[in-house]
Amino acid sequence: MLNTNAHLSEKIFADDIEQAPTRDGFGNGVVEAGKADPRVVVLCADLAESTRAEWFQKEFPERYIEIGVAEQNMATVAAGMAAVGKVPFIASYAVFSPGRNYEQIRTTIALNRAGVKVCGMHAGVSVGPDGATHQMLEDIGMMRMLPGMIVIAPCDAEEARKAVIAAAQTDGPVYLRFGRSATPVFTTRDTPFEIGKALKLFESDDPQVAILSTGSLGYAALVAARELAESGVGVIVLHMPTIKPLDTESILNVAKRAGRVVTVEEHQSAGGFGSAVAEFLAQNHPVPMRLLGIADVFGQSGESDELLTYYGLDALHIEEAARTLASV
Amino acid sequence: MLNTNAHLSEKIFADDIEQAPTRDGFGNGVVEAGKADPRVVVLCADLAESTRAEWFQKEFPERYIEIGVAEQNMATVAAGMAAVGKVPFIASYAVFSPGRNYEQIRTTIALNRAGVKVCGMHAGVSVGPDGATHQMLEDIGMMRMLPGMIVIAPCDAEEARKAVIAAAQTDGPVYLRFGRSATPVFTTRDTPFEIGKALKLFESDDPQVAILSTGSLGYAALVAARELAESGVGVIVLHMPTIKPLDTESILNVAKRAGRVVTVEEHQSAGGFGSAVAEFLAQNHPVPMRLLGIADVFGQSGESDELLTYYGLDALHIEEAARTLASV
Amino acid sequence: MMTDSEVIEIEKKVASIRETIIEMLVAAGSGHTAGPLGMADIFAAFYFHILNHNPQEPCWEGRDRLVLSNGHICPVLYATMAHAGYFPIEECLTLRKFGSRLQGHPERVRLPVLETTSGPLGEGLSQAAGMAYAFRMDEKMWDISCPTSDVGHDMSHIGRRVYCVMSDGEQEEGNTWEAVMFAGKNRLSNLTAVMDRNNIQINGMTEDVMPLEPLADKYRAFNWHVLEVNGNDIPAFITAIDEAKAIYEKPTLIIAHTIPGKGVPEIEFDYHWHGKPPTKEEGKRFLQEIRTLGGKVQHEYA
Amino acid sequence: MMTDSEVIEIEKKVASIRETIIEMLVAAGSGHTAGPLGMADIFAAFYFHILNHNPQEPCWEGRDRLVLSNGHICPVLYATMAHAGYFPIEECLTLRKFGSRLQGHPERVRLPVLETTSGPLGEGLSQAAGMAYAFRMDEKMWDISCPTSDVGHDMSHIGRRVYCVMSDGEQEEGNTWEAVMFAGKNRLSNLTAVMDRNNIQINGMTEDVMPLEPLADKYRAFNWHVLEVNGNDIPAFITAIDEAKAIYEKPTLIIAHTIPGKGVPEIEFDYHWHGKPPTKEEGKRFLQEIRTLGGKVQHEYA
Ligand SMILES: Cc1ncc(C[n+]2csc(CCOP(=O)(O)OP(=O)(O)O)c2C)c(N)n1
Ligand SMILES: Cc1ncc(C[n+]2csc(CCOP(=O)(O)OP(=O)(O)O)c2C)c(N)n1
Ligand SMILES: [Mg+2]
Ligand SMILES: [Mg+2]
Repeated sequence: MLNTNAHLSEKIFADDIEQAPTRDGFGNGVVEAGKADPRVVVLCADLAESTRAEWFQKEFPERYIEIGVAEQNMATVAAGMAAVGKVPFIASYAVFSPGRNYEQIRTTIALNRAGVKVCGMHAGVSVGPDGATHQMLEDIGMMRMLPGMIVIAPCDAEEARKAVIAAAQTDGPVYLRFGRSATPVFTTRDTPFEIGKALKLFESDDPQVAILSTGSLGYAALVAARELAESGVGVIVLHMPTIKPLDTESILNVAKRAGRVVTVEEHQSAGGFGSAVAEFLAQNHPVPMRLLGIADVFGQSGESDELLTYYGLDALHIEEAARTLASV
Repeated sequence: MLNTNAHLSEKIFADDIEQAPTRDGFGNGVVEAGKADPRVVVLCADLAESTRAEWFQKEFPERYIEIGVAEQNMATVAAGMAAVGKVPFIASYAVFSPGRNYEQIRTTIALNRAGVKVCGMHAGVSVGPDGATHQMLEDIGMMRMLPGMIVIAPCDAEEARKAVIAAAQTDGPVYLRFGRSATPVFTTRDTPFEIGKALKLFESDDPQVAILSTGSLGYAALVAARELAESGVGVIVLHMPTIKPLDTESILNVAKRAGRVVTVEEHQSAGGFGSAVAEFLAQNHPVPMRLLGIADVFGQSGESDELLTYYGLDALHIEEAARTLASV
Repeated sequence: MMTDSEVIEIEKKVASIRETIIEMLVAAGSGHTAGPLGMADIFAAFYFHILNHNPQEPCWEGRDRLVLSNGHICPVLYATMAHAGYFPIEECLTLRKFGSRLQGHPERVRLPVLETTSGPLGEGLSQAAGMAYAFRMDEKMWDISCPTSDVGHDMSHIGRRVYCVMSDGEQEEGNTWEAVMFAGKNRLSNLTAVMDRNNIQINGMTEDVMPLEPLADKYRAFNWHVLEVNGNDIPAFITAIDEAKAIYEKPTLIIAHTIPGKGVPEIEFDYHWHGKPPTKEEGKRFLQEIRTLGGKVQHEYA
Repeated sequence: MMTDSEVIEIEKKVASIRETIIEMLVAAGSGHTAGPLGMADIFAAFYFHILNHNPQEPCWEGRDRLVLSNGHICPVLYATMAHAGYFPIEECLTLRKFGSRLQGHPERVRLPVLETTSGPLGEGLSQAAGMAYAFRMDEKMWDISCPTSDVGHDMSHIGRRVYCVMSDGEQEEGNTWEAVMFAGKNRLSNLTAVMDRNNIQINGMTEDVMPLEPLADKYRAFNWHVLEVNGNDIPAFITAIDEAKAIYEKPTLIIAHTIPGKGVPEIEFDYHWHGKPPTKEEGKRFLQEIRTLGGKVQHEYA
């Protein structure tokens, strides 16, 4: 009951499915965007290799701007460049951008409607050993509160590539969220991607619960769905790369069909994606929900998988949460 | 059907009810806290008069620390002072603190569990003529996403005073939100205040809708409730000065009794107080809701009242929203 | 060099701009008085002499850019742009009112003839540096006739300069120093920053609140060229701007010593006038003071 | 002045600390190598000579404070503190592992013997300045025997000093300059900052990525006293610290020129080692290199 129109990877549940971090998708996407549009420039705050800004730098050294460790300056220099016709992508870790330059993004990018694309890398606990100081868990919430900001958390490196290209073609400000650790590349070139559109990945005939996911946990959601379906629990998986503008039509549709909604994100469950879904459903079609995310604690050092399990964000926990909710 | 245990002002609905901005409550409260505890210090980023930090400075010049226009430094100097035993209050406009120093608050105060009290003034559109750049609408969302952060938005100057004193007596980090414009002082010395506790202000015998409010819109909620009750719509007004930790028991109670919930706040309705309520109810007792707040736009210049009306946050709009929801 | 009559023309504008500032602040009932009055000479010099711009074609890509970083002094920006023909002078009286394009702090989306949005301090120099950097990229591209450039090859765009007006108070913001370092590194000689060194900020005199001196040494240590000038002396200021244009290898900072509240002797130098408007009565008196002085100056030169 | 044997003692510690750093990084499989190795001499000097502290009573209020601003070099902090007796040396091998108190970047809540939490750059100097400011307030209070003080009047608390270790890369953060200005204004002479001037950051050499020079001029222009020293020369560093204590009117910056990767010749000066750990094989080789050098030094002095 995988949605065939989603054109997912043929290896979708194989052990040797390709693995890549979504930041690689940024690297590839921004090089493509740079080829297509000479206005594209990349600014980076002393993290060229790990953000993959380096890939752009190698192709277009003249259009790569080194900012040093100065995220406030990065955002505002980019706002100035946008004002005179450039299409700037700014790259750092999400904890520093938008963490360290929030008000600059608010005033000189969002309110100012400067077409800067803010690229927050190393989001979530899957950063791993660097620990809590480097694991951003509030960026979706911060960015979606800003009027006019588009917010995207791609599910894999391929979708990340497409999202970057789409962002380059969009006039206004965009926030893009990427992860550090390799995750399964389960979408393909043919998988549809459009800003603001959700994508149904999985659908049982008689769904009792819908799992809505954003970011790279989409894969875990799928694995959970397969198990659920096999054990007789009907399920829908709706993948929502765009958190803002929210595809409310699709949400309403699956909420009506399944009657129960689980949201999944690598973010505080306060204020983030699940929160956006809850805000919408509470006002339009209240249903029982379960918001899976980080439950009001900071992250910590550890391996990516170990942490996702510890914080209850692996396929098993998703499955369990959905099963419990479905049985209410 | 005003809750007599709330000991509200006797002039509650009189034209000559005392008016004062909640920032005055900060000024008075922090002086009292300073008298009670010599560890209390106040840091201010070049806004002494308008934040009322000046009132403390006059009483305790040696315990007032002038930071200049440097909000990042303000937060981190305070973190350092807290580490060696001080109880620092930091005062600026909310758009700059926590807007300009978010990541400093995250790392050196929240994660570091430094007992700094972050005081964000001039929150909301009621700032008035200064316009969008100075009207913070995202601070509740930002602060409530931080683990361990207590978040309080008092309803009037008197409650603000109590909240500041309570914050001084609390070990961990606290965010306090204050407004610029004068609003009715409708609580009294006798009105109970406890961090983490909601206060029922109004209750009909047979409530069809509950209005949950935070901050100084609590008064407008009360005015709306009186109208609703007079026209036969049963209503509860639950005032929630503490947004985090959320008084979920009280919310559950009124949601069960009234079956419908309207939230009211001078903040983006995304990510803020209403969002927190929606997250909780969706997972515990889904009911139809209406989230009143700023609907994904920036503020603008104008008079405080004019703006509250324009953005749909006056008593009339609240009444209308509650009436509509009650009739669903 | 400017001729005497050119100077007189600009000084006449200055007097009118100061009058408009008072009128708009009285009408608004809130807003900033000291900074705008102190900077009227410099804004007039920019919009009536220095800038390569065209109020009739405000979006002309070849124009110089003036970025106002300390957005709270926008009354002087609005008044000067109105007098320069960007919008009707009467519109100035809508300052800070509901629905006005003249927001309490300048917003480019609402008033598109502005170059940016400001108010939160310390963010203008970075934006100006970004513009200057982008201009230099484009000029290099044109040099090598980059075939993929879709910016066009309009030679009239060559030599665009970027000016950033900022305050002394905002030197306390970290973002400012990040920008200073970036511009210094990149030797953005097409960028000139003008600092309103009026020695006041909200809580008092800068040297009491947060000492900034030695300011010139700071910028020099960040690899800038630094000039100091009387910011209320139009010819001297224009000479400094010309010197800045001649500096090849570095961005230039002009520390413009101004008198806050300039033109209204009773409030000059008083930091309490940072952020309050004149009452109606004060407004009348202030206008009188401005006109008398203005009259004197015109008399002298006439 | 230190005696030769005192210096030898510290240098022995340095060698052990470097070994522990390599061991912990190999065990962790991720982390930072260059900075920690380069700063081993300075950390040993602090914990075995300079600081007034007591590992047996880590919360003693009278201790000096050492704030590590560039948290990513925490392996040297952990290794040194372990060797000084704050926790078992074996615990170092838990670095960056799930459940460890030794987080990838230092967290005071998890390891309470630390003075703060860091990792995000540019935030340490402000915190150190806040501590120094608070200490000065308290000492003034004791002077006048403030009756309301509940801090107590323990005279052993008088004269506490605050040290901040920071990197050169974080001089690019605006927050740093806000702190520099604040400390300069307040003449925090009880604050000494030590900058790891190793000339590298992540994207390359600092002077290529974002030139910092003239660094001493910058701090002087912000009203600091500045000293420069070879940061891998323990007696010279300690002399500089002593000089800083003697400066009455200003905070002091010690620019400590260090060799990133110091002790392992094959990686010295190479910025690629900023943020990666040695493999197992490299680890063995590095330990060998460190021991040989260590052996040589011990031999010379013995
Ligand atoms: C980031 C930020 N913090 C605080 C403020 C509030 N503020 C507005 S003007 C000002 C004083 C700054 O001094 P200066 O710009 O020199 O003022 P002026 O000379 O015009 O009186 C302050 C603190 C602000 N606008 N932005
Ligand atoms: C605010 C912030 N931005 C970015 C980073 C990522 N980062 C970690 S270390 C580092 C390099 C800084 O140079 P330096 O501290 O001199 O490094 P070292 O000499 O130890 O190699 C950067 C950019 C960070 N930790 N904090
Ligand atoms: Mg000033
Ligand atoms: Mg370095």
